Amino acid sequence: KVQEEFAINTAKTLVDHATEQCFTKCLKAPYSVNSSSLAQDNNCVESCLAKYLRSWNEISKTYVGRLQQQPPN
Amino acid sequence: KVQEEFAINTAKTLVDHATEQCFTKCLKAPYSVNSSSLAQDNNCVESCLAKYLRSWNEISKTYVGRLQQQPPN
Amino acid sequence: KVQEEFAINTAKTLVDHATEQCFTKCLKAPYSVNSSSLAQDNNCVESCLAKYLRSWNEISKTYVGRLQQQPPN
Amino acid sequence: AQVNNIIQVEDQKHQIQQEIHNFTKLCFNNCININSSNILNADLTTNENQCLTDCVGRYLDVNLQIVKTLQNSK
Amino acid sequence: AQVNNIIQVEDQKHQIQQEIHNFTKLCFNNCININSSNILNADLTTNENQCLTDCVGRYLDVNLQIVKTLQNSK
Amino acid sequence: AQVNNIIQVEDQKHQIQQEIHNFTKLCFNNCININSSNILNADLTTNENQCLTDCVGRYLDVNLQIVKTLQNSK
Repeated sequence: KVQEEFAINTAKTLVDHATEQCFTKCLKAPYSVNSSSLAQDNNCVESCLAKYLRSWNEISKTYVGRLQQQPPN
Repeated sequence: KVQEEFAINTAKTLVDHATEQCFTKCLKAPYSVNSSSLAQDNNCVESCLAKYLRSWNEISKTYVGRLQQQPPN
Repeated sequence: KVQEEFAINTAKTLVDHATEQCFTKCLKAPYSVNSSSLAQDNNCVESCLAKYLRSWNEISKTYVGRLQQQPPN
Repeated sequence: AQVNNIIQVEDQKHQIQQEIHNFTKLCFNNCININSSNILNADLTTNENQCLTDCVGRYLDVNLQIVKTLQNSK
Repeated sequence: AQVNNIIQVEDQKHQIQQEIHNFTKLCFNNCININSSNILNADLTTNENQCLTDCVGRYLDVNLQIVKTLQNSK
Repeated sequence: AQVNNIIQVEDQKHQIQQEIHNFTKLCFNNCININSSNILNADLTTNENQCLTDCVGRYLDVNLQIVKTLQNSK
């Protein structure tokens, strides 16, 4: 049960951070909804999310690898 | 008692965020105190706070309205 | 024991904040490791840390002095 | 049991309030123009108001898009 | 009772320390100039020192102004 | 006792995950270029990948340098 909660928390944090980053990087004020660029914004979010997930994986590997070489004090 | 604490927390967070935003938007380094612009800074903070409170109200309405249409999963 | 934990927490937060500030101020993307500027980066971090600690002391004095004049409500 | 109910409702209210605080920080920062020329003007302009509403709406859209993409990719 | 007292005092000290950490982050960021030309210079200049003090002082002023305005508007 | 062990291991795993989240935020922000010209491109370039790895590595180096300096100054 602890592990389940743990996985849910990780997924939730990942969604929150990706939303924050991709909103900031893809959309600009005044955020008008009827914009003709709606499809483009959605594509940008899609691509941003994919890159965010790959970054998360890459960084996990790097960080865990480093922890194995040299444990935290 | 839970509700009281809740209202106090909301007010406290509102004050903290408004202070942070309005300090950053109205004052610039080196923050000299004897500046002739002191009155102007205070007016800016006053106006910033008023706009912050109105923004908070506007966003509450929008967000709560949206939650009613489409509850969070 | 409460006081020990307190001192450890203060030191830990100080290290975390100084790392964050000095990384951001001294290093720039793409963060290449074999850069000839490695020694310069390390000196910058050293100087940044020294200034960060002095700033922390200065601000402690100012803040505590102000709290003694005018206690928080 | 009733006490638990009250706590649960308050907890949900707390989360919603927290979201409102976060949105206000983000959208105020991006939509509201504070400078020396508009000081003493405490009202929001029509554009500022619209920007705040759209900021919240599109943030929630991006959030939903991301949740759906992740659910479909499983 | 004495244990509670110690915990309460430590709690207040914790909050003050937290504020000092927050002020240091904000004011260091806005007042201290770190760049390649001043590396190895570990001292704060007179201007940097004054800026830090004023940064904290005026932040607390803004905070107080906001609290007072809200209390008067009730 | 076993329950305590599981909780402790999960707690350490939680801290590591938290660090990974923090690094991803920082390094994604500084290394990854998102703009209209590269949309629909979901892969990381070689340069982006290298930048992410170096970003984490050098952040940990700076952290270690700071810890060592503080320990020596005691």
